[in-house]
Amino acid sequence: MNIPDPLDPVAALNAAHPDAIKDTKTFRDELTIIIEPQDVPTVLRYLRDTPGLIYNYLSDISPVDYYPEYDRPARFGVSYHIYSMLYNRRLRVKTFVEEDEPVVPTATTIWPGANWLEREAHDMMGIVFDGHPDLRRLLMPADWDGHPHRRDYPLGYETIQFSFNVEEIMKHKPFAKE
Amino acid sequence: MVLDQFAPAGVLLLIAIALTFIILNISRVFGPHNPTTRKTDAYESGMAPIGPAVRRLPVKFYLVGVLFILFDVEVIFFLPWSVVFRDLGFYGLAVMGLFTLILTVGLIYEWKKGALEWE
Amino acid sequence: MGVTPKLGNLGVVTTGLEDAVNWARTGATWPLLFGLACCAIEYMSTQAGNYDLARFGMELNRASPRQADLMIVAGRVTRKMAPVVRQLYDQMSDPKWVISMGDCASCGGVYNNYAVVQGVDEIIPVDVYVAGCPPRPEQLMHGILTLHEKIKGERIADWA
Amino acid sequence: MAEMTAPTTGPTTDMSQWQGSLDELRGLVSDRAMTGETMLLNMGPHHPSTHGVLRLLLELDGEEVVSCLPDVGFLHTGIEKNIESKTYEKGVTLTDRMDYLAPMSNNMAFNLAVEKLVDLDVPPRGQVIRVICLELTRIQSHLVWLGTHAIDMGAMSVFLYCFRERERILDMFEMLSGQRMMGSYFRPGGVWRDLRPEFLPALEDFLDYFPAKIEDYEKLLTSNPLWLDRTQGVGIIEPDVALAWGVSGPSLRGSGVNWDIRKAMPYSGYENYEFNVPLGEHGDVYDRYIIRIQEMRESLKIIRQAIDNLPDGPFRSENRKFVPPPRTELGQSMEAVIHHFKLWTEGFSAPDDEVFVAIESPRGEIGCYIHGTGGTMPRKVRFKTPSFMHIQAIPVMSEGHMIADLVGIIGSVDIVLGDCDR
Repeated sequence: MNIPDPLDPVAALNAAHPDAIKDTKTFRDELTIIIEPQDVPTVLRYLRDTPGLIYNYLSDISPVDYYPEYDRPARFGVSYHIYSMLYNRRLRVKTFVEEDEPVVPTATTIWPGANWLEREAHDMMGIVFDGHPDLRRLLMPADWDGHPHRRDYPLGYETIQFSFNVEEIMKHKPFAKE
Repeated sequence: MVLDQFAPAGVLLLIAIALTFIILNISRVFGPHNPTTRKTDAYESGMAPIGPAVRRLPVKFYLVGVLFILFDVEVIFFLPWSVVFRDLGFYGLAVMGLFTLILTVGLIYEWKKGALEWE
Repeated sequence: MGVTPKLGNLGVVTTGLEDAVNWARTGATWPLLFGLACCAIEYMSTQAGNYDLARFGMELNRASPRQADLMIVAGRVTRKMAPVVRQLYDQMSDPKWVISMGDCASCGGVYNNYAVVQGVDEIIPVDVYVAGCPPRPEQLMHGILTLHEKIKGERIADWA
Repeated sequence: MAEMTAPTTGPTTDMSQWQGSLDELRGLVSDRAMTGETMLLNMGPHHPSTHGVLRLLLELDGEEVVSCLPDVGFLHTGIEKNIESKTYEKGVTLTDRMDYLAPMSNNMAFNLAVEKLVDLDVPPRGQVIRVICLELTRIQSHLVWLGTHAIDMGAMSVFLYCFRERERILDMFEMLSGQRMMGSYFRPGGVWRDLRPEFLPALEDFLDYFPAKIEDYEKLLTSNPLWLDRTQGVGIIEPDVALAWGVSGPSLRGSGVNWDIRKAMPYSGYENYEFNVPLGEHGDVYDRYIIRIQEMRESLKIIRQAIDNLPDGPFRSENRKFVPPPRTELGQSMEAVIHHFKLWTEGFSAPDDEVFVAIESPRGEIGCYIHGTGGTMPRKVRFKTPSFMHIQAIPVMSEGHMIADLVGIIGSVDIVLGDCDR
């Protein structure tokens, strides 16, 4: 069977969806395509199904928080790391979502494996994936408030017990009754 | 009196019963007890169980249970027979062979009927 | 343990009830099969052939808390796991002891953050703390022997 | 014969008392659970065969698993949040505790990402030492997998044999890094210190000693009729379904997909070792078992080739901007003292950009995504771990099987909860 020769993803995407790509970036020979949140499903489906691209494996969905001052278009960045097994190359499709309505359409219609990745991104960063089958908290307890991996969420650090401050720490350290 | 030949066996029986009684109850006497409500809760790998414990079970369990009892009883008949196997000679073999044959026919019938399959 | 041979060489050994019960308890403290994280793997190495916890009568890891009398908290206790650890501890039958194995169980260890209970003694009373991340099998055995010393020191009034 | 009328279903069990928790599961389990016809059972966080604190909410019709709902997070320790407040060199020790069965492959993923972010090269000797340690970690991790997988299915003695061999590997790791499991032996730029003199002889006679032991395991299990009945045709996952669910590593190769990152995108010098990648055909528990046994043999081959041409030279990069100088140098040159001071107090800074590196851990593809802040601490470190995707795929493999098969399936996809929850 003949395998079609690999297309350049940026050119192919520009041809198929003209205004989809907002910006492309290569850093340490890793290609990043930046697109709008609302056409995430169409772009990902296109990248997975076109004969010359076939990015058939979703490695990871990684949310990033550019909290204090950011030179990026918006506060949250969600990057989809996809990998084409046929042509053995990786690609990062990145979208930026605002802080007040961090909504990204779900990718579970394309890869069912994205289910938990999105649930964890929602749990940790508070990014809402609309169309997700059951967007509950995954790693934190169900009644936890706040999204821990946001940059403005405190680390929950407790002062370390050394010899000089052991008394006051032991005073209000909750010990288990029998 | 012929009865006193069995005196040692009687004493042994009494000691056995007394010993088991002691062993079972020694921990109840010396061991600590505080059955708190959380301790007597149902244990389901650390989580709260959903649904009652006693519920309607599929009939497959009952079917397998009955078949097991049937062949278990058959084995009980083999035990005394195997003790006097030498003295009974061919007559014993024939009788037990017939007994086993009947039960084997039962086994083949239930095997073909698919009672042993789980689905 | 006060073992005093009496009645010449009749081979009769007498000892106090307390010593006998404490000796029986240290002879076979069955641990609860309760591994959380990396310390559980080191605990399995201590259990396996090379370091062999069977020498202390502890080779049987009872999966159900009803039959276990020693809970070795091997690993980091997270906020989501804390109620489960407390429930398991409550469901263990008396007499019961707790060894907190490793730094994460003893004081939160490397994870001084939102997700980890800073020391399992915040939720269950701990008898012996074993340091190390993960503690070497010898360290765990030293912890177990210290627990045996503690058990041998218990008086009847504590538990009868 | 009179037509058998369907038995009138008596009053189903009264579930009113548990209505609260049932409503939460409304859409997730089938409706037969709502009326109490099927039993909802927690194969919960404290269970002997869930390889850690995984909770599976099973919906059982008698012995058969109707639906299985994994619930994870019982071991979420916020490692990624902690690394965000540490420098790159200090973050390495935290990555050890993620996949605690293969600490060095987490180190490798993190270090490769850091080296790619700051464009730091690793000298050849450092790369070969890393390959030796990675393959030893793969063998050690497969030994724990084989031990626990077999003991879950009832083969008690295999557990003891596997841990006996594993002790020898742990002794070797202790020679290298002073710690049996969590060595933090890999640092950005290479390895922490050179091989100890007694390491290579110990590795030589491990290489002669171990192949016969793999034969023993095969004798015990591979042609054992009990093992074959329990594993063949159980937990089958087709290649395209596995790819869609993000399965990777030996579990994916069990379904016949030929993808091994060491071959596809070689890192740390894997391209100049020749080894072959075992593949399965049916994608059942037995194929995944056979593949991991073969992988242990392949790792031995790689280690043998690595030892034969172990280059000498520096074991860690000489680039003083990122790698603190050895203590001997501190006496002689002033720059070394300055570098030493700067690197150990503040650490090196990385550009405000993002990098994603994936390597082949014993469980599958482990990927590390680092986004720098331009300063000395990362903005975001995220690990894509194989066990996370495999636990998500367990329901796909296990629906319709019995509970006993579910135990085998959990063992065969080789999950580690520290790896999944991070």
